This record gives sequence, C-alpha cells and structure tokens, in this order.
Amino acid sequence: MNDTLQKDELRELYREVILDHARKPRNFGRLDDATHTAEGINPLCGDKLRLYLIVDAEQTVVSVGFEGSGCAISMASASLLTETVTRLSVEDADACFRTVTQRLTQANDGASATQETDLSRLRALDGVREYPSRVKCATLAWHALHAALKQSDSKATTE
Amino acid sequence: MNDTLQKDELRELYREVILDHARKPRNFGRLDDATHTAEGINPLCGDKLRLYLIVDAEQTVVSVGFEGSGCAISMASASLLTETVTRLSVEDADACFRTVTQRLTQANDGASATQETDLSRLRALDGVREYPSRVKCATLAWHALHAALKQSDSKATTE
Amino acid sequence: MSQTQATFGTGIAQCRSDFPALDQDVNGHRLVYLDSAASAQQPAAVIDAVARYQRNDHANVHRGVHTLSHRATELYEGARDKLCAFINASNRAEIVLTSGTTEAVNLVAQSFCRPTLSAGDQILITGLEHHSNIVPWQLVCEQTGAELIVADIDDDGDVNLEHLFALMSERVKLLGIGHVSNALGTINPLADIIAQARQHGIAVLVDGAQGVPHMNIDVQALGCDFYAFSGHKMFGPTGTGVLWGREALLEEMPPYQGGGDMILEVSFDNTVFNELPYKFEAGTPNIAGVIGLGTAVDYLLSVGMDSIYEHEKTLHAYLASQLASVDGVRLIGTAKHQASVQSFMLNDIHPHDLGTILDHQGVAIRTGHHCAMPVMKRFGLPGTARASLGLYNNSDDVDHLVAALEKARQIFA
Amino acid sequence: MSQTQATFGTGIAQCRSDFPALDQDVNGHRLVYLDSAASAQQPAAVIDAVARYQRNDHANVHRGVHTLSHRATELYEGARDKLCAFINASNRAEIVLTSGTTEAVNLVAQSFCRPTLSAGDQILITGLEHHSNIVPWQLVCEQTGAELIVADIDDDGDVNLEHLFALMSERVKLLGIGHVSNALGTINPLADIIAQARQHGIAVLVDGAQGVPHMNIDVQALGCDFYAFSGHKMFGPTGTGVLWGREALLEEMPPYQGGGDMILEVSFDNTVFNELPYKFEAGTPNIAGVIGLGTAVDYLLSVGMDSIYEHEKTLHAYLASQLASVDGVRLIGTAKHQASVQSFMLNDIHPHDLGTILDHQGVAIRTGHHCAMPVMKRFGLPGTARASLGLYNNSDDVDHLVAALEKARQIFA
Ligand SMILES: Cc1ncc(COP(=O)(O)O)c(C=O)c1O
Ligand SMILES: Cc1ncc(COP(=O)(O)O)c(C=O)c1O
Repeated sequence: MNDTLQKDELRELYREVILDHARKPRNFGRLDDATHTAEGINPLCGDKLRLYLIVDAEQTVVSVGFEGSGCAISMASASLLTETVTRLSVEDADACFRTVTQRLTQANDGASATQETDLSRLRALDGVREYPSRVKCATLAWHALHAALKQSDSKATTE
Repeated sequence: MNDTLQKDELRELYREVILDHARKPRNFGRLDDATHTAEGINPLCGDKLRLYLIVDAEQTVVSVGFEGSGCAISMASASLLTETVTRLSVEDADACFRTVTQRLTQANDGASATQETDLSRLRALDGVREYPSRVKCATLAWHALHAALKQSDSKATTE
Repeated sequence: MSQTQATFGTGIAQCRSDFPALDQDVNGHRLVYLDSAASAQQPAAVIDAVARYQRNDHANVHRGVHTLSHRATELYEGARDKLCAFINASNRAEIVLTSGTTEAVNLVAQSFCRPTLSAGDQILITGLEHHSNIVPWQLVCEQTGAELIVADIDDDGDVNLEHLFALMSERVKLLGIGHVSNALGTINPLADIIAQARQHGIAVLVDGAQGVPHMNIDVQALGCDFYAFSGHKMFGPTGTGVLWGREALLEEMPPYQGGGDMILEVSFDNTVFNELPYKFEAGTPNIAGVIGLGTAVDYLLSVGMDSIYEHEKTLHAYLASQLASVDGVRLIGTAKHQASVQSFMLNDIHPHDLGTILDHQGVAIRTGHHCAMPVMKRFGLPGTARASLGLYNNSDDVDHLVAALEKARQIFA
Repeated sequence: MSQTQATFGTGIAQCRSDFPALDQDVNGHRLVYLDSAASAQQPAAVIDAVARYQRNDHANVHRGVHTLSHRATELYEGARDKLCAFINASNRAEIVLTSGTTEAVNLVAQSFCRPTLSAGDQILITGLEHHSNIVPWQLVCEQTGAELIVADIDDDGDVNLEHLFALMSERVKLLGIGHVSNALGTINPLADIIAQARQHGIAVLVDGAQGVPHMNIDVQALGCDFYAFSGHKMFGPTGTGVLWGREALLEEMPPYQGGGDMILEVSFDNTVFNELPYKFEAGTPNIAGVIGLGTAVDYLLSVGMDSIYEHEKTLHAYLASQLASVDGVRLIGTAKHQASVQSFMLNDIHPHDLGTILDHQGVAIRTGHHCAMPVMKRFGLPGTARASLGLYNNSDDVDHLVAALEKARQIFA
C-alpha cells in the first residue's frame, strides 16, 4: 500500500479550490428575474441543482446563479461555472459546455483551443478524469447550462 | 454405438401390446350416461383425453370409456386403464391409481401387493420407467381417473 | 451412421467447437442438437463472460460509486450499446432490456395499448403467432373491451396477405406479427406488411424471437415501431431480452413496472420517472445475463450475420429435401421463404413418440405444439415434430436425423 | 492497516474464501466489500453451477421430450423445490419464480390489487420502504383511484406502530411492508404487525429482499400472504426472484403476463391458463439463473441460517459501535432491532464524496438514497453512506472501513 500516492490522487480530486468552492459556492441562490433556467439531476447520488441565467438583449449572459445540493464535486463545478460563463455570449457559454464535457470524458484535454474564453479556473476539475464514476457530478451543472440555453425551463440528467 | 441394446430398450417402451392398444384403443368413446368424468391434459405434448365412468349404487365401476388424442403411451395407458378398472369397486379403482403412479415413478415396483386387483396387464407399461419424461404420458389417464372419482367433472394435468 | 460428409458451411463449420454443450454424448450417441428454436446453446465465450463477471466485477449497477459498481455498470451499459448497434437502433434510449420476448410483448400490450384502447378498437395478429404474441393481446383486449382479430394462414404456412390487408383499418391500433414463425419457419414479408399497416396508421410490433438469431436485423429499415427478441435464442443467457421501440412512442408510454432505477425521484405525493430506457427497467436487472448477451452479440458479429443466414438457408433446404425423401414424412410448413425451422410428421406416429425415439439415438428435436396451438389447430394436428437449426448445425446433423427416423419407422412398422 | 484480528465469526470465517470476487485488490488495496445489501457476491459453487449447466444441460424447460430438456427441467424444478423448503412454503405451487423482488411486488399490485381495488380503498405502507415497495402501489392506486397511505417512522428508524395500527381499517386492502429496511437496517416486528393486520382483514405482502439473506424465513410462521425476495441479494444470480403467495390467493388471481408456458390451451376464442405456479410464469424463464439460485440455497443451508444470523448480529453490533466511535460520525438508523445494514454520515461530507474516498482505499460502500428517498427526506439528508454486511464479512472489514474514514476526515479537514 502506497499511501502517499493515493493521498496525492485523492488530493488531485479534492484540491483546495474544489473544497473551497464546495464549502462556499459562489453565486449561490435563486435569480428571480432569470430569463433561462434548468434543473440538473444526478439520480446516482441525488445531486440536484437549478441554474438561473439572465441573458440580455445582446445574447450575453449577464448573471448566473444556482441553488441545490450535492457532493463537493458537483457543487464546486456549479460554482466554478457561474464564475466562468458570466459575461460570455450565449454561444461561448454553450461552447464551454462542450469543452468541459469533452475535457472530462476524454483522456486528453484537446478541446479548449476552440474558443477565446478563459477556462483556466476549470483546471481545478481535472482530477475528476481519474474517477469516471464522478464525471457525472462534475458535468451536471454544465448539462443544466446547456439545457437552460436551449429552452427556458427543462430538466437535465447525467444518466 | 450398440444398436441392439438401444433397439431393445425402445422395444421395451414400445412393446407390441402398447402399440396394439395405441392403434386400437379399447372402450374408446364417450359414455353418455356417465356418472363420473374428468379431463386429463398434458400440456407438454398436447395429450388430452376425457374419461367417463359409470358407477353403480354399490360403488362399483360398471363401465369405463375415454376419448381424446395423444401419444402411443398415453393412449395405450388409457386403453389398459379401461380394461383394468371395469368391475372394480371405487375404492379399488382409486387404489389402482396410486399403485400405477407409484410403480412408474419409483425405481422398484413394490406396490401392487396392496390389493387384490389383477394388474398384470399393466406390466406392459413398465418400459416407461426408463423414460422419465414419458411417465407423465403413462400416468395421465390415471390422474384423470383419480380426479373423476373425487368429483364429477374436473380437469387433471400431469404438470 | 453419417451417410454423407459435411459438404457445405465449411467456413462456419469450425464454429461448432465453440459450443461446449454440443460436444457430448446423449444416450450413447453424439448429441445432435436440433432444438435451437426453443433455446440455443451458448458459445464458451458467453459462458465465460458471465462467470468472469461474477468472479471479478459483480455489484449492483447505476447506483454505486465504488469500483465494482462502476465496472458492472460499464459492462452492463456497454452491452446495451452493442445491442443498439446490432439491430441498428437509432439511439440507446430505445433499447429496453427485458427478461425476454414475452415480457417485451406484455410491456407493449400494457403500456402502449392498455391506456388507449377501448371497445371498438382492434388488435390484429396472424394465425402464425407464438402464444407470447397472442395471449398478451387477449389479456389487454379483455381488459379494455377491444377485439383481437386474426389473419388466416394458408396450407403452406404463409400468412394470407389478402386477408391480412383486408382486416387492416383505422380501427386497428396495433399489428403484432412474427418475423419468423417458430412453428413453421415462415419468414413473413415484413416490408410489404408494414408498409400497408402504415397506410392505416397501425402501429406494428414485430416478434423477432426467431429473426434475430438467423439474419441481419435493421429495425430502422424494417420500419416497424417495436421489435422484441430474446437473449437465449441468440446464443445468450436465459432471462434476457430486448424491446426495441421508437423513442417517440416509448417517451409517451407510462412505465410498465414500478421500482428502483425507473424513477428519478420518489415521494409519497409525486414520483418522477426516469428517462428512457430506464423508465421501463424497474428493479435490479439481470446484470450478468445482459453482459453475457453483449458477448453473444460480439460472437454473432464475429461469425457474421450474412454468413449465418447463407449457411442456414442452404442447410434448411437440405433438411427439407432430406426429410421429404423419407418414406412417410409429410412436411408441415412449406412457405416460399423459410428460415431455420422445419416441422414434419412421420406416418401416423405421434410426434411425442417420435421425439423419444430420436432422443434415444442422440437426436434432440422438439415435439408438440411449439407454443403455437392455433397453428396446430389450423393443420388439424395435435403437434408436430420440429427440427430447428442454429449456426452450429451442419449437414451431418441432418443425416443423423434422417437415419434416426428410419428406426422410428421400423418400430412403428 | 487492520488494527485488530478477527475475533469472532471464526466458524463462519472460512466461508469468505468461497467467494472468488472477494479475493482481489481494488485501487491497490484488498477489496473490502460492504455493499451486499445492494447485491451480494456469489460463492464459486453458484458460479460453477450456472456455467456447468450451460456447458452440459441447457435446453428450454417444460416443453421438450429430449434428454437435455428433461435435465434442464429437472434442475429448474428442483431449484423450485429447494426454495419451497427454504422458506417453508406449504406447497411448491406457491413458489412463483420472478425476475426479482420488484417484479414480485408488481405482480401482486397488478394481479391481486388492480382487479379489486376501487376509489375509497387504501393501500398501506410504511415510511421505511424501498422504491420497489412504493412505486408499484402508487401505480395501481393511480389506475384504480385507491389511496396510498403511509405510516410514519421515528427518529431511530423504527416504524411508529401506533400510527401504523391507527391507519389500519377495513378500507385498507393490503399492507406492503419490508422485513428489513435496506436503508436503515431496521427489522420490523412482523409478528405483531401481521397479527394486527389480520384483525382488519388486511392482506400482507412482506418485501423480504433484505430478510432472506440474513435469517431463517418461515413464511407459514410469519402468517403473511405474500413474501417477495431477490436471488442476487442471497448470493444467487441476478434476474431471479421469488414471489411466495398463499395458494388460495394465487389461485384466484388472474395471470400477470401472457405467453408461453402459462397456458394450458390457447385458441383465439378461449385461453385456458395453466395451474400454479405456471400461471404466473409466462415465457422462457431465467433457467440458468434459477438453477444457480437453487445452489445458493444449498450453500446457505450448508452454512446454516442461524449461524449467519448470529455472526451478522455480532458483526453489526461491532460495526455500529466502531462507527460511532469515529469522531464526527453520526449513525442514521438506530432501531432496537437491526440487521446487516448501517447508514451513517461523517461531519458534513457528502456521502458521495465519502464513497469515492473509501473506494480509493479498497472499501466498497454504497452512498446515496438507497432507493428509499422518503427515508432520506424524513431524516433531511440527501443520502447516506451505508455499510452492509454479508455472511462473508468479518471484523477486519469493519476495521478497514473505520481506518479509511480517518483519511476522509483528513482530506476534508
Ligand atoms: C428492501 C428492498 N426491497 C426491494 C428491493 C428490490 O429488489 P430488486 O432490485 O432485486 O428487485 C431491494 C433491493 O434493491 C431492497 O433492498
Ligand atoms: C416466435 C416466438 N415468439 C416468442 C417467443 C417467446 O420467447 P421467450 O419465451 O424467450 O419469451 C418464442 C420462443 O419461445 C418464439 O419462438
């Protein structure tokens, strides 16, 4: 048993920034004047969150909020999402969805070149790739984002 | 491959007397004035027969008939049954049911001493013991007999 | 005892040794297994996949975060993907895993038909159907007051298309029809039939239990709405099967059974069902069986469905002609297009007696009504003897059958 | 890593080596399998029985006269006999083989309840139930207009008997109650509950999924009307299960599914159903699975249900006390009588995160709602971490779990 290696791998998953976002999620709370909203459910572990977006006339995401409960990974990912997509165009925000899901489900991280967006803070999620059963947690909020951008009220699951 | 041995075993099952009874079943036909009747169904191979009994005031089986269709074993067994139980008391007839079913399902043939009835003609069925999947065919008519003696109209299966 | 050498199917011939059960003696004779229409033998690859799974990877699926649960889920869902590709479904959400064809048909009867049928409506089937494609419709008709109507078959065992088409109308809500008859081997002309049904807006369920093991299936090309089949007939485990259905229809249907896995959220006031295909998969599934079924798909693809079809077609023709050449044999089922199955009678010997005599010589055939009593009634028979072929059979098997029939003739001479 | 040696369960201790899956490393650590409540591992005897059957004896059951079919039928029906004796059913006709507990409960909901329920009637369950013992009743209530009523549970995870008894009345047609809660381990006082239900003429279905693997079951002594359980939780194959029902009740019930084997005679005008238990077993059953389940029964009997119960009782007490001693652990489910299952929380760590961290150390537990969302809601939790025991677990497993929790605490410190 090589405890050191393991602890490192687990620490890769549960980085300080993840734990921090999980404990103090940014932009937590309902946006009453949301123009787009969607629910994300992960039936596996009971993660459940609702994402609220305010999109302005220029198709820019001006504000993002979420509420719900879930594991550290899903909460942190949602929190990071809110920071990432605020101020992006709808198009770029949706591109983020694709980039993140690809990045987490594929072995390499080829994607991020496809756009200008600053995805650096999402590196915090990279540890998830070693935990395939947790990828769904990390992508849940992003699926909700995608669903919200497609229609005004819908439900996304990661099954 | 020892064809001789096999042919013998098959000949044990399909003895001349069995083939004869199967081709020319005795007492074949409906008894309109039956006092007891029951149907026997073997869903496995589609054997289906109805047994008719006339039981008189002294509780003697005075007449037996059957109709239906089935494999050689079930037809021959029904035909042999009609010859065996005619003129027996209801009690002895039902004892025959038990004797025959025991005799065919058990390795040895211990039973027949339990009563006075002449069961010698039923030796023709002994070959069936080597064919467990065919025992149901041989006992079908006997189950119908048992059912008929218990109630006036009922259905027996060998499942 | 074999009179000829295997003269065809040499490409596929080596497959036989993949099936351990075929390599045994029965009653002192090499087993000649001609009962694959009832249930097929499994290649070692399938048997081993199931055992390997149980030895290494078993846990419950979908609900666990630990390694074994993840492995089990990947294997189980991987099998679904294989099945999806195998029948060319457009989407894995359309692959509902069931315990077999029977459950699949009942699911459609109860979830698709029952909520919408009412007195005056009709369900249409044919006189060729297996009980599994009759009784579920009888039950739902009784429950709803709808009527079951039946298209005749002719003396060769072909569906009377004129009659079938005449019965089609706007009143008919569903047509349930077999792909291949398990009793007579008839291959139904599905393309024509489905096209005709479409014109009347009739939904079509194809009972593919005897189709999938023998030919390439493309559900999208067929154009039906539901396609049902069983794992154990396609060299996979018992207790597995598939209902393929068009996503739009499945989406509208209420769940069939309630339980774990088929819900997103349960409260006592309000239960939210899971998405497809899970909505129809209540409770812990037959995980090991489905994984074995996935391996059976791999196996079939490695042999090649077209090779299997060609091999069996040639072999069926040989079987039919060899049987017909036996004095006293009468073929039951002489449709224009037949697959894998040949029913017959020998003189007035009851099929059951024939079965025993053949078994005594190592030849396993099925005898009786083959769960198709209406077909038997149509032909005025209590049952038939039926030889059915799988990819592993060869002309030697047919020769053994024919030789064994000779003995039956002698005994009943 | 183990802090103590196995100090009890030595008689049963050698059983562990009968289970090949337990003899592996996961993430570099010896596997510690504490997820048997979700699905149990199989002894080699079961795995081998299934493989042996497939290699030597497979054919379809009930319908064949040939040797393999006869062998398969004997093995399959032999398993039914074993199950009959195992739970002390009075008669093999009462052993209906299903694909699992879920199907068994749905069968009762649809065949026992649906035909007779109407608006104003009630079905009674408890707040402890698994989704499989909730959703089938919700569905049938929706179909019939009957009402589902639910007895509360208290903070320890015991059913509030006062409330349960108060809900009983002549309006209640059926009580569905678990034997042992899969979420909290609560053993329900069935004797009292069933006696009370009897007085109101309420039929009782016991969900025995978590009872059968852990204790001796005598359905006649229990006095219930139906008892449902799953093969895969009792060290047998997935895709198998049993509905035991009183013969007189089963006799009156219409069939659940239509298909082959469940009929005596099919014609288009009139179909005669087969006798019990076959009336409820439509289509080709999970033959291999059921044969494996028969072997699982043999295995359990060879170990002895009383030894299993004693072993697990001691081990559960050890588990609960060791967990309680971990700083920050809160036990969820502290009922007076518990079996095999212990749910808990560690500080505010989400169970799912805990599951990952434990898995990383080779410890397999389940996390989440355990298909018992109402229980979670009752405790105001999104889910719990759950360690569950099988006959093969020992105190060493518990020690590993506790050690692994320490690491979780560090990471989330
Ligand atoms: C208490 C209880 N009831 C019912 C079930 C359902 O069993 P299955 O999924 O095998 O049908 C389970 C297991 O998941 C259970 O633990
Ligand atoms: C044509 C046909 N349909 C349906 C079935 C039923 O399949 P299963 O018994 O596997 O549910 C069978 C096989 O028995 C069949 O041959």
